[in-house]
Amino acid sequence: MIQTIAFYLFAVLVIASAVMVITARNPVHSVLWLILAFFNAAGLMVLVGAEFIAMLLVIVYVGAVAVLFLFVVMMLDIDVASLRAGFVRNFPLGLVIALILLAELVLGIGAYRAGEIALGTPMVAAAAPVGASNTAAIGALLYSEYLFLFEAAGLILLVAMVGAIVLTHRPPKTVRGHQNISKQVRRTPEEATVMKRPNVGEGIEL
Amino acid sequence: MELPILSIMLAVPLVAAIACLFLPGSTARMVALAATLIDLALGIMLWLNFDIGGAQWQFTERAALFAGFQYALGIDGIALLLIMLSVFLMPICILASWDSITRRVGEYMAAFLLMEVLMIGVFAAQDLFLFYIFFEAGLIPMYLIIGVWGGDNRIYASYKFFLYTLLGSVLMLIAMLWMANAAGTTDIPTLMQYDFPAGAQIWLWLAFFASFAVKMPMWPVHTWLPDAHVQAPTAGSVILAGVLLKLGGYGFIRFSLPMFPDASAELAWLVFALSMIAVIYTSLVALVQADMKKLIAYSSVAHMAIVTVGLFAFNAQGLEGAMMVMLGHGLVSGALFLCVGVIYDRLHTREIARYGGLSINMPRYALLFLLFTMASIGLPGTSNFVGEFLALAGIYEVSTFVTLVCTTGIILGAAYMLFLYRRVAFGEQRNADAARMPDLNLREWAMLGPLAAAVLWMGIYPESFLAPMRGDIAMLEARLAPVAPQYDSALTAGTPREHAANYVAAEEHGPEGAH
Amino acid sequence: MIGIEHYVVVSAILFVLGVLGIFLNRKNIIVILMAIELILLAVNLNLVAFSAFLNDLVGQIFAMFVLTVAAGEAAIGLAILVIYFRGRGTIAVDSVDRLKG
Amino acid sequence: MGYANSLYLTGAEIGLSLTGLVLLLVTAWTGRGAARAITIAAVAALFGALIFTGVLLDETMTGLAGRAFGDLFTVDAFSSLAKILIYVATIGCLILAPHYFERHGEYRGEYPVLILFNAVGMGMMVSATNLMTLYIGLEMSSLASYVLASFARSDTRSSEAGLKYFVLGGLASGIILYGISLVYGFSGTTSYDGIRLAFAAQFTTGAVFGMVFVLAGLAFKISAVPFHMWTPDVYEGAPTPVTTFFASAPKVAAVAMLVRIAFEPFGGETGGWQQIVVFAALASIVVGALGAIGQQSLKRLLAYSSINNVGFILIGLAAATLEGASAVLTYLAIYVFMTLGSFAALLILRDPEGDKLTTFADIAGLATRSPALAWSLLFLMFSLAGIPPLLGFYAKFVIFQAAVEADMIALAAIGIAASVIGAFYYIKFVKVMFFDDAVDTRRFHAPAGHWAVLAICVIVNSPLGYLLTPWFGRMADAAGLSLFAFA
Amino acid sequence: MIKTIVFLPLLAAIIAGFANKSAPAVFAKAVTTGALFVSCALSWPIFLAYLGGGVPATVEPVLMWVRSGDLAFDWALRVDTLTAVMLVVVTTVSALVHLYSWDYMDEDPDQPRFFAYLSLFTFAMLMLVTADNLVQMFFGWEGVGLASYLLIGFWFRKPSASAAAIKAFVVNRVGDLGFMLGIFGTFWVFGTVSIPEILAAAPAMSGASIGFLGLRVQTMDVLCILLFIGAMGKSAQLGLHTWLPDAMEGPTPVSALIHAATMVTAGVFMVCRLSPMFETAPVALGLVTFIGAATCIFAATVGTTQWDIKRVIAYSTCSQLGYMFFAAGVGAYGAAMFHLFTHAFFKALLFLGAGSVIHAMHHEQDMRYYGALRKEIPFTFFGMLAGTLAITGVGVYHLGVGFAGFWSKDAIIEVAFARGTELGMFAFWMGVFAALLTSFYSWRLMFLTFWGRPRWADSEHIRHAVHVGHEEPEHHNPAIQEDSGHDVAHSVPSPNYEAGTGGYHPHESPITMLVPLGVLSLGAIAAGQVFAPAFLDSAAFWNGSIFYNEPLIHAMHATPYLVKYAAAIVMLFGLFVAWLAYIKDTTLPGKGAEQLGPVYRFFYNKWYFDELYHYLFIVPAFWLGRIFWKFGDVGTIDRFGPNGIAWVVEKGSVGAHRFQTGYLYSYALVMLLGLVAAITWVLF
Repeated sequence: MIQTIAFYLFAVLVIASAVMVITARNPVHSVLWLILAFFNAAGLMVLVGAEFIAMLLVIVYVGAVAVLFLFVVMMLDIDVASLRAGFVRNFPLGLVIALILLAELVLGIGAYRAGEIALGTPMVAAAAPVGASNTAAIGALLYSEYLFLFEAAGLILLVAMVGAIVLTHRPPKTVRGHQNISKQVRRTPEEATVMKRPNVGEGIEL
Repeated sequence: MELPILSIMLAVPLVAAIACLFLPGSTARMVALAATLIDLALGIMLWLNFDIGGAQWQFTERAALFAGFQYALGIDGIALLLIMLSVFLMPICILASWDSITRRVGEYMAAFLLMEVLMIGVFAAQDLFLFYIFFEAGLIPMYLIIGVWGGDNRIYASYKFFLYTLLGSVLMLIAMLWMANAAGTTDIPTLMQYDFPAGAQIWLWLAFFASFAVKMPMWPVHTWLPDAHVQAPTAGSVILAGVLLKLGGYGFIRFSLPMFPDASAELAWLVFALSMIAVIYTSLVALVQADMKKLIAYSSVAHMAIVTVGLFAFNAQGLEGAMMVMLGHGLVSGALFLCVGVIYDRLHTREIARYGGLSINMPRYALLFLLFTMASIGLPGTSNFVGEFLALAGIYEVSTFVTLVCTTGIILGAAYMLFLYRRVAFGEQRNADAARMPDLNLREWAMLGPLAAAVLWMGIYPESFLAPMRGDIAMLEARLAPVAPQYDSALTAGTPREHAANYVAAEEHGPEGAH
Repeated sequence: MIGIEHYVVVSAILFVLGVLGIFLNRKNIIVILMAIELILLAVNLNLVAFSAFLNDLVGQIFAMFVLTVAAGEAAIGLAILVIYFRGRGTIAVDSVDRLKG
Repeated sequence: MGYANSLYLTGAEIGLSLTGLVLLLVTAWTGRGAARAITIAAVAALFGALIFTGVLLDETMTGLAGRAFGDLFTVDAFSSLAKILIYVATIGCLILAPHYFERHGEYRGEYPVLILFNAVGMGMMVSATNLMTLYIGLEMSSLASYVLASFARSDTRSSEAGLKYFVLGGLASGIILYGISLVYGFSGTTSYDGIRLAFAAQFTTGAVFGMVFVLAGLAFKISAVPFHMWTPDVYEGAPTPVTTFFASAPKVAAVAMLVRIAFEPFGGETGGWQQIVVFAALASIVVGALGAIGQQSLKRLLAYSSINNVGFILIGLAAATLEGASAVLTYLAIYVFMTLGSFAALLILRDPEGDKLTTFADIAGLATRSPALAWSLLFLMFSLAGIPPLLGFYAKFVIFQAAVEADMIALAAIGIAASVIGAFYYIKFVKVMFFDDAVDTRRFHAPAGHWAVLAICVIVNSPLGYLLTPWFGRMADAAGLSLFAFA
Repeated sequence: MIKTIVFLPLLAAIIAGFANKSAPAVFAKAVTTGALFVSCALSWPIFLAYLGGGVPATVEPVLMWVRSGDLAFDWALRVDTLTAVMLVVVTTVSALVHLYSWDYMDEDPDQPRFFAYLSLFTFAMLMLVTADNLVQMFFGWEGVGLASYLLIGFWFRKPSASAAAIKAFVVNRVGDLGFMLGIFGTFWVFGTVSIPEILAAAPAMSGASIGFLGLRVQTMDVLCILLFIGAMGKSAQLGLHTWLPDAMEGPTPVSALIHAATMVTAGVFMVCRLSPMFETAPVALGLVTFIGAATCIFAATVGTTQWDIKRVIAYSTCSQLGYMFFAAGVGAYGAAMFHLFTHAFFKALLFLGAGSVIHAMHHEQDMRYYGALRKEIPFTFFGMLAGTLAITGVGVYHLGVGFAGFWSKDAIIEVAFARGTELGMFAFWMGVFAALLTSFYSWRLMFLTFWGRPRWADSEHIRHAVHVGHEEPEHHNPAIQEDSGHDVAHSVPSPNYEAGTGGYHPHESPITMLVPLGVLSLGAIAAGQVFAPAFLDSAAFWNGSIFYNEPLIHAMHATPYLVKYAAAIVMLFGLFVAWLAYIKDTTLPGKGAEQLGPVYRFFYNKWYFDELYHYLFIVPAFWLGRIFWKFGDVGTIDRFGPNGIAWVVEKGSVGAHRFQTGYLYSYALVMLLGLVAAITWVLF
């Protein structure tokens, strides 16, 4: 019962905050709504016993991604007021299409008749070991069966990092092009100044 | 195994074409002429060695080259004659371009030599897809020839030519794929004996028809031809009218008729209807043209209509007549385009009204022009007569109405050709510059002379041309015999009349004055 | 009793909202990026739910990969956004139309 | 199968990854000066991968597939052949890159590194026999691609291209993922074999949805209509070498991946996707052709042309037969050379000041200006138009042959008729280069590498290319067969 | 020998043609004329041999021509009585015309061409008459057409000449259409185009029916009618006659040779050659009779009103050809051939005489500007007189003497009567009436030309000659050769003699022109007398080469005297009227024309055939051509075909470009649409 209440609570909140994400005027608000949505989604995951993923969601998203979003939003210093409000021209069409899609998804999958969804039969190897915690089970599987993909995922992160750097990294502007420190240090007053005595009415010939 | 003449005939112009691309203009001309003459010599060799009445397919060469494609060459009498036509016209084309092409000569010559390769290839190909490759590849050099060295409106004409014919022939490719799949072979001789299911034949036939009708060209898909002809340089028109239009007819005779006899019989009405319209329609259109090349182009459409009706007569006369018209038209329309080219080179206009009275300052030209005009009209003793006569005689057996309509072509043909000749060669010399034009020079004689001789030869002793294809036509006729149409002029025997029409009962001599 | 279908429906709604967020929004590209995150969230929810109801950990592992990729994607997306902003000085969706036709 | 074998089978990917890592370190240490050297190293690595894959292909030609890491990764003739194409295309793109970037913006060592990682991702895509592998590979390739698209970061067009690519690509990824989640849920597995078995036992509506979502998302990657909208913009905005890359290697990978996923996990449900593929094929041919007509920008035109070509590829897919798969690979191979050649020519096209020549007006009268370039483009364009005797004809030929053999005659007929529309703009190239008069008579100077790539592509596309077809045909047939090995 | 006869003119033509202006004109003249005289000399022995009767037909093969399936025909030269008759006619007249042209064409710079054409014509005509099969006949048929075209258009600078040439060719082609269809049909029915084989097989087919244009018709009738259409074209029969008067644009020797003596009779020759076949086709023969009779009267009526001397003779020719046809139609092929034979002589004579007059009158052809030439050019006058006497059929039945026309024409009139059918009677009455008109217009011509007062001064040609101060005829100057006789002047101007000459002195033609006149006069006077028995009464002479209807000939001889004298009576009446109008009271024609206004104009304007055809065929042809071109090809096929598709594609591409808005959200929307569509598709 509590599970049910919790589910509906989380579900309603996740959907509501998702709606707010895409409708909020201020992008900062959007990010905050997004964070809320993630928290609630994590809650939904906890409800089915996937606590590791739920935690990951909170840590990675809320801790990293959302913060990154916030960071960028702030950094870009967008004038919120100047951003045009409202929706695009073909809003009604888009909405209708989206609703059709939703209806089809819901109807098609057959969720309207609770409990009637026929799931596939999973392979035995990947079944959660009885007794082991969710985290341990995932770890056991991840570092054996899916090691290859785990490494590859690491590469993806590397690519993302390289990409982000290569795109945004600018060489520091403060560095002067022709500065030669050793030369500056070696400079002496003798060679730095030249004494001249110009005649009246004539310039100096250097 | 004797010399692979066909391959050599393909190789010589190909090598020369590649060479021409890298040679300076004057050398390229010489190389092109030499190559085409060598091919002509090879062609004559081919003809002389062709065993009339021997095996149906001769000079066969076969090699499985690449996946799905056979390098299969071989000719029968029909192909032999069309190859001869090609190699005969090519040196003439090169000569025709000798002085008039000054820009990018090497590329021009290369394009022409490539055309020669492809034309010979089309007629010699014994593999379905090899045929298609040769058939379709011709678009490229012709597109360039029209587009680069053509007239003012060459862009439109070249596009029209390219896309029209491409659209026509792609459907054929699908049909070919289907055939290869269904019959399990791409060997043309085998396919010519293969019986496709009657239902499929219709579609296959239509697909091939789409291609050949455009190539022919048949009404109403002929409109690319006048534009292409008008804009192409002289030699381009010659090769277009002389050989490329024959690809359509050759296609009918090689594919549509033997491979889909049932469909051919069933859809013959379509061919007849279009051909009849074409004869009347295009002849009348030709009558009102003010542009020489356009006029001749339209006349080509009318002549090709005779070819199509002849082909679908399903009898020896019709088929042989159609072949003869193709050969004759190849020579004559080519010659007429050359005649136009001769004066175009001098005055740089194709407008009929700018000429007049050329018989005065160019009598020899006028004579040859007259000869080709008359041949185009189908005067007995010239090449076209034999073909038209046979084709129409053949079709008479099938339908008198079609014959009647198509035969009106001889009236209209005479009208527009003589009208043209009158405006160009007769009358006063209206234009001073036209009146100053010199008569034919030696090069032009070398172009037109052989054509004139060939035209007369074909008209007077056509046996040389009929003999090689007789066996093949007979086989085709036999193949078509089961589906040959009902003759609308069927004969019903009756009781012979007892007396002559002007029978007067003999009576006793009365008393009358005697002379 | 909460069944798989409940999760699937929630996930479907989230997915559709994410999609809507992409094409109904013309304020700000960042919101679009967030909408993509919403889609990925929907997917994750689906995967986890299926995984749980199938009693099969593959779905959760997959979800983990998705999370990883989503993080990378966000990084790159924001990086591109930053250089775009540097070049154009705006991130209004309407302004992204130099390339067309 | 031990780990050793798994490592051997993934040798190419591992080698490329390691090279990528090393080169990344090198580039971090040396700065920009070594970019060219890094490029050469990357090319060498790709060559190594190419040869290694060739060896694998030779081993797998008999139809025996090797599985690595359980069922995550397969090495069969199909994947090997696809990888060979990918590596060839990638090498070509790398050769074409430095010169361009040195003139426009800066060339940096990260470029070849990203390309290398992209190649790793693409390799995983085509070898994937598990949706997870597929996803990882796809994203590795995509993320690298997003970065590459906006690589000329000072150019707003480039960043706009990257942005569009990213947003729409993200959406597509989401769609694929959503589909995968449904497929997973309704089959209980992410393994191709498992999915096939599960679907054979029970194919519920949910599974259908999953399949459609996955295929739709992949259609985005190959830029099939109606998921093609990003293509022209991204191709135009991205730096030309990147566009070259997009049009060649990732396309091969995406198509190969699509073919495998359509034939292996969804191979039992052909009826479910065939109609959609048919529609997408025809729509791509027509829309691609229509979009290309009237374009002034050559790059954009080639983008539409790639959409057009995808249509033909999809016809082979729609046939859903062994021959179809073989035809798709053959088409891809020829397409790679046509595309590389066209873009190489485009990259050569620049005036003496080094400015890009990007419109039709710029190549007017090219035939007198640079006959070699003009004739090369002529060959390539007629090849793209599918006019015999150029090799492009063979590509269309095998595709339509497959369609006809699969009794999809109407599709073949309509498709080939629509191809004529495409011919319209290909011959426009020829028209502009050969028929129009030159406005500028100065010649072009491009590095030998460009000319070499162009020359190779032209030779392959010339009738001489047919000499390769028996050899390639055997491999493509084996590759096609390997897709059906489990059936 | 026959090969020599036939091919010698060809050889001469080729030599003369190719030498053209590179050799002196006399070379071409000598070669061609020489060749013709040799041919002529070789022909007469053949004819004389056949005249004796009993000589079988010979066929001399020349060269293989066509073998196609069952259709086979070769080049071969066939000689039988009919051919022999034609041989002498053709070679004799041709040789004489060649000779005549020596001086007639002397001033022309293009003489070699002229003589080459003449010889070429002769060759073609000989090929026609020696044809062993229908196709070779068609070859000759077209060959003479070509030569006719070339010769009519010889003075090609004149627009009227080249127009007339085209007209001749094209109108003939209409006939050829029938001829060709006839050949096709014949081949279809008999499986051969060999004339002897057809003739042998024809009777068996007489009851058979055949399909034609969807109808069931009598086989032989339809074949013969088709072939006869060919004959109508070549022989200028009513409906297809319009080219012949215009053909007078050619030099006068050409008119004499081609448009009087030989080519135009080819149709008659063909009907006679195929007479056994025609005899199996009563309907066709009825048509032949009717057309012949109608032409006969039609041309005669027009001939009475024309002013141009050559046109009068041209219509006369047309009329005489009508006689020949209806003779054939009623079965008297011998009579038809006989008239052909005699007509060749006297009509050639008349034309050459007219040429001589024209020559003398400095190319004035309008008879209104002649007059009183009797004394100026006496030899010509006598020749013309002989011709007129021959054509009007002067002779006395009971004495058994008469000019050539008397024998042949009267026989035709009689045989038409003797045939006794309705069509026969129609032909008879038409023939008699035409004889009246023949007499009238022939004498009218004579009186206007040779009697009365000189009216030369009003002629532009004469004035030009006098003014310029040279009296030598100047050739082919179209400005002054323009036919000036088209303004309708009803009365003949008749100033006094001195004023009438305008100071011009006509002079007799040179000897080369007079010799042919003389020879032909001989023929005109004596040919009938000498050859009538053979042609009319001797089955042995014909020896099966034509259908010889013995009972009909007997019936002809048995006709009442009134019939036999009918022609003579009307001839005298015509002479009287002509004398009255053109000698006695020269105002009479004008009054008559006014009285008979519409009828006169109808005749004068040649029954408005040219106008009718102009509006019926020529105008619509050009109109249709333009319609087909502008509205068909350009406006419809191109517009909706290639250009239309191009337009659609272009619009489509514009749409495609507009669709590509550049906005992210629309791209996403399209993707979503595609996704939803795909899902919807698989779901339903």
